[in-house]
Amino acid sequence: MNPYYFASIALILIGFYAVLVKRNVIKMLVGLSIMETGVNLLLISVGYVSGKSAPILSEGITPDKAVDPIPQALVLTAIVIGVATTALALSVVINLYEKYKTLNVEEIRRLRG
Amino acid sequence: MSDWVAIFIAALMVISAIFAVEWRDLLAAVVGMAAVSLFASIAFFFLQAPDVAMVEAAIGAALSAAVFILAIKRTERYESEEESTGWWVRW
Amino acid sequence: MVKRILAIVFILIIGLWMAKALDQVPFGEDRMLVGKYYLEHVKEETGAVNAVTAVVVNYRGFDTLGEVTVLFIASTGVAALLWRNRRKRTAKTEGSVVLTTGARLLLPFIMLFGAYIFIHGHLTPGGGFPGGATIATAFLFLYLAFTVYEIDHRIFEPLEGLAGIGYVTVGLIGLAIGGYFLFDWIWQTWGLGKENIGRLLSAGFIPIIYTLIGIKVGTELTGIVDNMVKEPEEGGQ
Amino acid sequence: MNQYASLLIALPLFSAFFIPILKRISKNAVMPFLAFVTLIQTGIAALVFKEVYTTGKPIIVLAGGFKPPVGINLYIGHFAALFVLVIAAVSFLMALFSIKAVSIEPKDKYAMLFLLLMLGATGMISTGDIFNLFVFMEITAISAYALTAYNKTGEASEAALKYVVLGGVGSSFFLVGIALIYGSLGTLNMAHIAQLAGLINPTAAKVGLALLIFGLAVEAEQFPLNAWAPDAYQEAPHPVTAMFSAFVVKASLYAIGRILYILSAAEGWSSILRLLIILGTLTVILGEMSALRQTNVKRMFAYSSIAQVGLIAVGLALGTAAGVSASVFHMFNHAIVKALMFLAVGYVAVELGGAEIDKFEGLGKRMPVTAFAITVGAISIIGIPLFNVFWSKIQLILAALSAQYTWVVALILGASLVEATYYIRLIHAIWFKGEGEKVKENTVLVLAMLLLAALIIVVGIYPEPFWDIMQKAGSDIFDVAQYVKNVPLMGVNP
Repeated sequence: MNPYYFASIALILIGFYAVLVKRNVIKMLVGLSIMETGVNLLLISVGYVSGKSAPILSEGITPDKAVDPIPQALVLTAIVIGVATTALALSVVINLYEKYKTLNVEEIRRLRG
Repeated sequence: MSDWVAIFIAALMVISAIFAVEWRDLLAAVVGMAAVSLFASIAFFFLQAPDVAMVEAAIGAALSAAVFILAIKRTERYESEEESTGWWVRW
Repeated sequence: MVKRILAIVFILIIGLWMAKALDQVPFGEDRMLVGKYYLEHVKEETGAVNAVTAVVVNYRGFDTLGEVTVLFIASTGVAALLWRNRRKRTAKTEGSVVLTTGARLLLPFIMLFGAYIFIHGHLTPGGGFPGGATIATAFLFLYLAFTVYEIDHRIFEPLEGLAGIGYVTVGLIGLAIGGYFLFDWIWQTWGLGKENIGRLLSAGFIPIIYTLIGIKVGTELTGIVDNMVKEPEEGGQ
Repeated sequence: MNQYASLLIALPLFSAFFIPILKRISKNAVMPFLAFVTLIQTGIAALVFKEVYTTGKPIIVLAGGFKPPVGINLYIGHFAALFVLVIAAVSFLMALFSIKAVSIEPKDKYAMLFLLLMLGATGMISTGDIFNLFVFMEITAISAYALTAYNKTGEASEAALKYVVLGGVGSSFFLVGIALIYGSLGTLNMAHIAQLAGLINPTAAKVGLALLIFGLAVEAEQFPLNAWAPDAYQEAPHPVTAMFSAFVVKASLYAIGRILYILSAAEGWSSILRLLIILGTLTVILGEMSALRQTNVKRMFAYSSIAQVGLIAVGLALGTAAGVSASVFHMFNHAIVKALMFLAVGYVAVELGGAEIDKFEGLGKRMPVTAFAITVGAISIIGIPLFNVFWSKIQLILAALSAQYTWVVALILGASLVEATYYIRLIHAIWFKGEGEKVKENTVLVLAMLLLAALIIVVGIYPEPFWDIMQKAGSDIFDVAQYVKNVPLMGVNP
C-alpha cells in the first residue's frame, strides 16, 4: 500500500480514536483536526498522477503534463471549513469552561435520557 | 528515492499524530497537531499541490494552532489523569 | 480499559474497510475525466494560468461562495458565543522589545505580502485564502506584542460585510450581463486582457474576487482572534 | 429568465452580509429586516414553485454559465421546488416568532445565523453537485452549531459540543466517501455520476455510499449518530428548534435519498438499502421508547421527531417509487406538524417560563389557541383519520406491503401506538388538569398557528391534490433516468 494512503488512513483512525476515547474536550477537538488533515491528504493523493507536475500551466507545462486540479480545489475548501468548525467549537468550549470550570466531559453531563 | 521520502514523511505524520493524541500537556498536543499539519503541507508539495500546501501551512498549521492556544489560555492546560468508563456521545 | 480495546477493534475494522475500498483506487494512476477538460480549456475559458485558481473561482465558484460563507458563519458564531456586556484584554506583560518593534516594523510588509499573494492568485500558487490568513497573522502579531491593542470594530465588521456584498454583487452583475449567476463577465463578455495571459492584468474577474476574498478572510480571522483574546470583566456578564 | 432562481441563494447571502452594515444604521431594524427578507424569499420560492409545476420541467441554474459536469448546477425539480417553498415559509413564520422569543443579545448575529441556516438548507436541496452538497451541508451544520449554543447557558454549550463532535466526524466520513467516488469515476456532478454508475467499481461504490450515508446521518438524525438531537432541540432557541425539525433534517434526508438513488446502477447497491432500512428501524424504536419517559415536552417532541425521521428513512430505503413518494409525503406533513408544535411549545415556554410537563397543566384555560394548536398537531401525528399524517402513514404502509416488507407495517403501527400513549398523556394534562389565569396571546403568533393548523386539516380532508404533488416530487428522486435526461450534460466521457 502506498505510504500516502497509509498515512491518511492512519491519521483518520488516530483522530477518530481520540474522539472516541479521550475525555478532555480540547483533546477531542485536536483529534477532529487530525482527522480532517488525514482526509485532506487522502483527497490530494487520490488526485495525484505519478510523474506529472503541478497544474500551473506556465513555462512549458502543457495540459497533459499536469495533475488533476479538482481535488486540490476541493481540499482548499475543506481546509477552510475545518478551521471554521474548530474555531466555533473552541468558543463553545470556552463558554463551557466558564460555566463548569472543567474540561472533562464526564463531569459536564447535565443532559440525560 | 522518492518512495523513501514518502515513507519518511508518512512516518513523521503518524508519529506526531500519536504524540498529539497521547501527550497530557494540551499545549504540547496542539504543537503536535500543528506538526502533523506542517508535514502534511510538505507532503502536498511532493504531491504537486503547491496551492494546498500554502493554505495548509498558513491556515491549517499556524492559525488553527493559534486559535487552539488562545482557547487553552482561557481554560486549563493539563488533561486530568483518570480513565473514564462510559461513552460520552450517547443519549 | 475494556472500552479502549473495544474502541481500537472498532477503529481497526473501519480502517480495514476503507483500505479495502482504497485498493480499488490505485495511487498515481491517471483517472482524470472532468479534470482533463479543465486543464485543456482553462486558458481560453478563464484566462488563468493556475488551473486550481480557475477551478476554485470560475468553474466551481459556488463552492467558494459557500466556503466564504462558512468562514463568515464561524466568525459571526464566535462573536455571538463570546459576546458579553463588558470585555477587555487581561494580558499583563508586554511583549519583548524584539516582538514590539518587530510587529510595528513588519506589519506593513506582511500586509503587502498578503496583498501580493491574493492579487497574483491566477498566476502563482496562493490566492485569497492564504493571502487573507497572512494579513490575519500580522494582526495576531500586534495582539501578542501589545497588551492594550484592539482592532477598530467600527471598521472591521462593516468591511467584512462589504467584502461579502461585493462578492455577491459581482455574481449578480454576471447574472445581469451574461445571464448566469457568477458569470465571468469581464473575460467572457468584455474580453479584457485576452492578449496578456500569464501577466497580472488578465483572467477576468479572478483578481477582483480574490481581492475581496482576501479582505474578507483577513478581517474574519482577525475578528476570531480578537474575540478569543478578550475576556469578560469581573461582574460583566 | 430561469437563471433568476439563483436569487434563492443570492438573496439570503446578500442580506446576511448586509446586516453588519444595517446594525450601524439602526439596531432595532434587524429583526423586522429578517422577517422582510424571509418574506421576499417565500415570494421567490412561490414563483419558482409555480414555474416548475406549471411547465413540469425542472429549473436548471448554471453557476458561471458552464454546463455540468464542468460547472456546478442547481437542479430545482419537483422535489426541490416544493421544499424550497416549505423552507422559506417556515423560516418566515419562525422569523416572526423570533421577534417575540429571542431576547438574548447579540440579536444581529442571531439574524445572520438564521438567514444562513435557511440558505444552507435551500442549497442542500437544490444543488446538483456532490461536493457542493458537502459545502451547503457544512453551512447548515455550522450555523446550527452556533445557534444551538446561542443561549450561552451551560446546557446549551454542552448540547452544541456534542453536535460539533458528531458533526465533525460525520463530515470527515462524508469527504472520504467523496474521495472514493471521485477516485473511481472522475466526476462530482450527480447526474454525471448517475450516468456512469454502471462502470463504477462495486467495492468502492459500496464503501463510498455507506460513508456518504453515515456522514449525512448526523444531520438526518439516524440512529448511531443522533445523540446530539434531543439535547440540541431542548436547548436551542425555540424558533431554531422548529427549523431543525421542519427542514434541516428534511434536507439531509433528501440528500440521502438522492445520493442513494443516483448510484442505483452500481453493483451490490441493495446491501446499502438494507443498511439504511436497519438504521431507520433502530431510530424509530429507540426514539419512541425514549419519548415515553420524558418530562420535558420539548425533549419529548424531539424524540418523537427522531422517530418520524426514522420512518421517513425506512420509506426511502424501500427501493420502490411508491415508498419514496410516501416518504416525501411524510416529510411534508411532518414539516408542517412539527413547525406548528414547536412553535406552540416554544410560545408556551416563553410565556410561562419553561417546557416541563407541569407547566402545561391547565393550558387549555390559560392559552386556548396554543393548546388547540398543540392538540391538533398531536392528534395528527398519532395518525387519526382526517388529519394529514394519517394519509402519509397509510401510503407508507401500502408501499411497505407492495415491497414485501410486512414487518415495516408492524413497525409503523407499533410506533403509532406508542405515540398515542405519550401524546394522549400530554393532551390530558393540557385540557383536564390544573387551573390558571388566562394569558393574553400574541395576535401574529395566533394567526401563524391557526394557519398551520388549517393546513393540517385541509391536507387531511383533501389529500388527493397534495398526493399528486408528492408523487411528482417522489419520482423526481426515484426516476434517475429522467434526472439524467433533465440535466444538460456536455459530453465529457471516458
